[in-house]
Amino acid sequence: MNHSRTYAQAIAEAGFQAMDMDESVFYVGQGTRDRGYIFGSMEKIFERFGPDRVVEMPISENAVAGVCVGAALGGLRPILVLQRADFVFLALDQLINHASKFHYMFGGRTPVPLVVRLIVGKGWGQGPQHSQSLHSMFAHFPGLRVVAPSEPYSAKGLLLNSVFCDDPVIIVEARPLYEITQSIPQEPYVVPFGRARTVVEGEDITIAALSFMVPEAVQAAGELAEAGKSAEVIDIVSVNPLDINTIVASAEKTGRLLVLDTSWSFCGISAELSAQVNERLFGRLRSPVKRLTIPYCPAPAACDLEEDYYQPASKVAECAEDMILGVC
Amino acid sequence: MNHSRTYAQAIAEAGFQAMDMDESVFYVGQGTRDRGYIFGSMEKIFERFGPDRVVEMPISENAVAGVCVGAALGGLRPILVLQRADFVFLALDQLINHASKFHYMFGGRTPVPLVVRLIVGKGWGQGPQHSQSLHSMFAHFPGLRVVAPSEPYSAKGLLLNSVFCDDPVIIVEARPLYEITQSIPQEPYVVPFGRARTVVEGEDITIAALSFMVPEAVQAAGELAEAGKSAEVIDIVSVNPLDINTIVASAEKTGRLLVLDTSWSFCGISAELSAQVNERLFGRLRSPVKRLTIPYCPAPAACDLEEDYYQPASKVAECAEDMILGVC
Amino acid sequence: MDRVEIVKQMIRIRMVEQYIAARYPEQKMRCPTHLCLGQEAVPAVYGHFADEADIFVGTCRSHGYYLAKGGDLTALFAELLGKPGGCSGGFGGSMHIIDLKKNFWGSSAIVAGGIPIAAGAAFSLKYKKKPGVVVAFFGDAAMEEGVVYETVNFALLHNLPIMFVCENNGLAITTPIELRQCRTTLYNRFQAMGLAGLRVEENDIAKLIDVARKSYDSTRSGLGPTFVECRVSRWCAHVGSQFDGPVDSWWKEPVRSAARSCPICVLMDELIEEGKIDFQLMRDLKDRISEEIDSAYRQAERASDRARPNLTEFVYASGLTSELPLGKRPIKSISFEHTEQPKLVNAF
Amino acid sequence: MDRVEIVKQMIRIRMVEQYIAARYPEQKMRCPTHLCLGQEAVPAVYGHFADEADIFVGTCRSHGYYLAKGGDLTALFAELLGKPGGCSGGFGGSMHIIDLKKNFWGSSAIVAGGIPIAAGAAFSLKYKKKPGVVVAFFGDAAMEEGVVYETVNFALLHNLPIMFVCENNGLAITTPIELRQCRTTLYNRFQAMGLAGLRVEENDIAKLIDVARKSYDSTRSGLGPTFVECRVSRWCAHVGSQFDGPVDSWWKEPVRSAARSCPICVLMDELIEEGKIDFQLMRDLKDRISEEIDSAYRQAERASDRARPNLTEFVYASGLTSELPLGKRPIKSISFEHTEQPKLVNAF
Ligand SMILES: Cc1ncc(C[n+]2csc(CCOP(=O)(O)OP(=O)(O)O)c2C)c(N)n1
Ligand SMILES: Cc1ncc(C[n+]2csc(CCOP(=O)(O)OP(=O)(O)O)c2C)c(N)n1
Ligand SMILES: [Mg+2]
Ligand SMILES: [Mg+2]
Repeated sequence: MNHSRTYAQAIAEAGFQAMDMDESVFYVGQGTRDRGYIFGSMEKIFERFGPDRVVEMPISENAVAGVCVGAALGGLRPILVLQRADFVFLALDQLINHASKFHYMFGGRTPVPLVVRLIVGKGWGQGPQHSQSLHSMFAHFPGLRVVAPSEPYSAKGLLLNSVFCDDPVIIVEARPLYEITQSIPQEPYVVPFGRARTVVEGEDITIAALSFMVPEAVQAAGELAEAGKSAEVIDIVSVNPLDINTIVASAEKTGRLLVLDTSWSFCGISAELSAQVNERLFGRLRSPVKRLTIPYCPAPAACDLEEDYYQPASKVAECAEDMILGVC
Repeated sequence: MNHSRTYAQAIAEAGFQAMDMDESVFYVGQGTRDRGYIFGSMEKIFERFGPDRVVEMPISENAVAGVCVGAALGGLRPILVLQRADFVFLALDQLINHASKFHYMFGGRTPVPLVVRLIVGKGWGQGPQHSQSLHSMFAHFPGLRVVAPSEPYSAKGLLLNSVFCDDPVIIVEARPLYEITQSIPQEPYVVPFGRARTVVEGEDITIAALSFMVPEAVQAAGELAEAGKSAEVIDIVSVNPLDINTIVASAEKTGRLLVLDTSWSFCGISAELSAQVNERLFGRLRSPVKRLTIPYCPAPAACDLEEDYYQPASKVAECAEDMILGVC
Repeated sequence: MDRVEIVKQMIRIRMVEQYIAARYPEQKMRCPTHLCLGQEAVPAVYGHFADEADIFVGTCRSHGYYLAKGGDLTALFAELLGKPGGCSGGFGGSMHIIDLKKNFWGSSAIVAGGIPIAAGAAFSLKYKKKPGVVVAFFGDAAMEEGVVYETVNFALLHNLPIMFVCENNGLAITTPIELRQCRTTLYNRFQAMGLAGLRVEENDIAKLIDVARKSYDSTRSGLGPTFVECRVSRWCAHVGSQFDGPVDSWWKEPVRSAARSCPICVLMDELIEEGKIDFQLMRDLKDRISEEIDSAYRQAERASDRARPNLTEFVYASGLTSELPLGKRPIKSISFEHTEQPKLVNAF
Repeated sequence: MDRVEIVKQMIRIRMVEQYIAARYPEQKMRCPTHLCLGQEAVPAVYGHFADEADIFVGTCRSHGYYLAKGGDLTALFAELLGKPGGCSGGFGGSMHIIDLKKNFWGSSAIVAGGIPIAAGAAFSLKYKKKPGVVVAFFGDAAMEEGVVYETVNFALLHNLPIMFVCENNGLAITTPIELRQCRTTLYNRFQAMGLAGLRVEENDIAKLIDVARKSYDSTRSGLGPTFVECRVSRWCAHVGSQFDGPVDSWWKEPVRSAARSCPICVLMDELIEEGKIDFQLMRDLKDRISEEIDSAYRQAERASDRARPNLTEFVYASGLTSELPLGKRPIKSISFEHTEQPKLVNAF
């Protein structure tokens, strides 16, 4: 049975169901008892499962991440949530030097099932220390899975898939998506890693996007349709592993690829996609792969600067049209 | 006047001269009084400048990085050295959330002149937590400069350039390069950021490499020459900013680009280079851009695994030859 | 020391924060804003004893510290409004404010992020043999971040001129300290490192003044770091414009019982009893400050907007080629001869 | 408690480390190797009191902890030799060893990296209401990493079954503690958090035994964390095979004065005086251990090499699609209805 859920509620539902299905699942975060419930994404969870399974964390990101690693070695399945992705820099020693490497460096002796939910801020002057989207950084390091859902269905299914997988998973969520609504199954289900999602089918250009750039891409596709151009929109969803086949197939069909990213392009997933698609479709693209991302600067606070910082659908459409017309 | 210096000695010389020229320069690190002098890279510095200007750090990477940020705000020019790059994860909150953003987020009010020397381990079972080459991760974030010298001349000139620039700079050094010898000027000099270096000229293929892959590339070029193929070897040197023009010009000439990296390819500088070159030389390359890097796994300890992990000159030559012959 | 000046500063901070709260819903100040309503005493007292040479480093809740250090009010409003004339050029917003002229060396939105930076500032003073001390302000939650222990160790090891001041309001956002820390007493946390620490109870303004003065004296005289835990109450929501403390009791209804929890009322009571001030004086003050605030805000609001936003101009401070300070010292000292190969005992 | 068993374990650890030191120059054990020569007492004593259910977590200097917990000697040698039969399949080397069967839960080469992980292990015991306690071993340098303070707070807050054991050898690589820490006394560092802490002086084996036993008792009985600082001396280079302590004095020249600084000699003296052991017994023991070591090493050396190295097989533990544990509990409990929209008070 389906019901209508926001992105936040879908995440809350997944967390609730995961904890309900398996007692080894526990949550840890800051603000777990707050009536805001981490922007709604943990609604009812504390009330239902109580303080033993919903751990309110000290503001000690590094130790808490390490506790999650140790708990995972002990057979538990922790979900660590950080209200802003930026705070995770304090925990990277545990996540990258330890969690991502333990299964490997101990020769496969022990899995580290561990989920980290990172919420990316955007707008209202969140500024440089509260707006970073860190999926590319995590994806550089082997041993982690990295996903960035753009809609309630993926958000729920990926969280469930992450909790019950045996590897450390980074889920990059975006605050501006939290109110997006979609009809999704009430029952628990998984969305596997490594699957991109074709959101709009089209012929003239492939627009690959993730997280909060997916809605912009869809809107751009609409604008392009009005101008008589047909864009295929692909939600990358899974940053690591990347579903390169789906994107290559689409780009092969359309002959053009525009990659949108919520983070910087330099050494980011947009570069990786471009590199792989160019290699696989060498000589078969109609125009160079383009990337449209935030500019190479920290997020500014002032709202006129912010407006320039993020790429709206209109800019996406413009860039795609230029590519189709061959003027760039 | 020139003299012959190892990579380690070149770094020691640059540090010594920087401190001698300007009293606002100070060093901080672990093992600054050890007679190993951080693998020789700080020889004579403590003896000459003493404990006030050569600070032996507690094993507190995060606080010490923050102290460097604060000292930089106070007009000093700190050089922080970590014996293994991997330890820097503990300091990323200060380096990425603070150092890289302060000049920007305070509207240009204050520079943060600060140098971090990171030494990358390789071989003898250094393993997963002592072998990471983190230049691509740092380059993803605006506000930092990132360089990775491969020879004594650049190592000295870049350290001097970094100390006297007003931005935070990450210098990625490689332990296996420390014994490489070269004749370099005795006098202080700077090597500007953003300049790649053509090491070998050639016609059939461009091999772009950095750090300890540069010697492999040069050796590979020799092997290729014996087989009648002519490779151009470019030392990337500066990861951020990237000297894309030099690489594009070379790839345009040869029609082929092979990128070597000491880190993982996924979301790394090799992807960035591929993306940019493909965009700039769309339709003008003779074969797809290829990347040859460490495989997508942490560094293993056992020596047979290690041997497989790193790409030797012979593999580089093989890959380049395949590209030239069009079999890949 | 002049308690009248202190109470005036407290009132000014209170009124600025109330003003922001009142106008925040207009949605012109578009940034996460952390007010210090109820927490005016610590900024005012520490600001009072600060010399120009002394340096403050703040947190995301820094309006009080900024103002108490003499930070420009118009530039603060302009920052909240995102104007190019803001104290951070509009790039930072309320969480990232700075006024270098007044030696307010910025604030970080990362809990405890400013603490080691403050120690670095103190290191620079000591290194350059400059006068002045640094005050690092932070909340109780910062005591949970390991970096504070690392920094205190570093500061003690180097005997740095730094004062650690923790405003313990018992809250991190909405989580009470009991859920976060094994002990809710903070002042003695560094005792085993050799830093005694002192606690000041809420609204014990006399003690706060005494402790602050002694801290400054001690640190200024070269005795190194001090640590003070100040118990306080936050009257506002963690972020945003909601609040519910007796913010106006000091001038509207100073004898109401709620006023007893107001640091301004407490200090005013004392001063009135001693005959140092009277209500009329305070009401006049209120009008003057009101005018100052109004006019500053209007000025900030009227200030020009960015003609054309240039997003990337401040990413880097300098270009690609640095200039060596050759000639700063005699060139001969630069020559450097290695006499022997270093022995690598520590070769891994 | 059986001190004879303890001294035997100390001797075994000593001899394994000496054996490694002797053969390290052959360059077959090709990895950074941190020996615990001189530091055998703490592993042996804590190992002696450990039950199977108890868990050890180590550092880059972990051979002693591993062996004392019952870790497989052949697998340790095989790991140093990079063999697929190594305790970590050859992927980790000396710094990353593990023996889950014996509840040795691994070691990290990041200073203090294992400490929060140990707390997580303790959390899992408490969560699952399992018996056992966790012992987190670390060196004096780990006390400089903020994460240790964060972890102690967390462990106390949750009353976790964990014992923090610091081997203070006064060195980080070659840097003395005086250059790194404001106070060289460590045992009382967490007192203000409510964790008393105890110190054991170097070679006071009786005290070490007493303190270790009491720690286990206290933590096992649900009283939460304990902290012990053990003063020790490291006789070897930080890494590699060089050493210069009186490693052989316990059986070669036990009455030599240097022997007084040897923890094995100290304990042996006591036991001989009490008539619990004699030299002959010890010499026989030495021969037996020697044989054990020789044979383990030979076995490790002869073990097969990797047929074809597969570098990436262990990067991930599971595939791309997870299976939901449906049916573990009645499906009805899974249905979940939102009744109201959450109110976002904390909207930034
Ligand atoms: C490293 C980090 N973790 C979490 C947060 C989210 N956060 C913002 S303010 C805050 C509470 C801070 O409490 P405290 O330090 O006591 O200061 P107060 O807000 O009470 O003034 C938290 C947890 C953050 N900004 N930085
Ligand atoms: C985070 C981190 N910083 C620095 C190092 C380099 N390092 C390796 S061992 C060591 C000294 C550790 O000293 P201690 O913890 O006292 O243990 P000991 O070697 O004395 O047994 C250091 C600094 C590291 N491994 N990890
Ligand atoms: Mg607080
Ligand atoms: Mg030590």
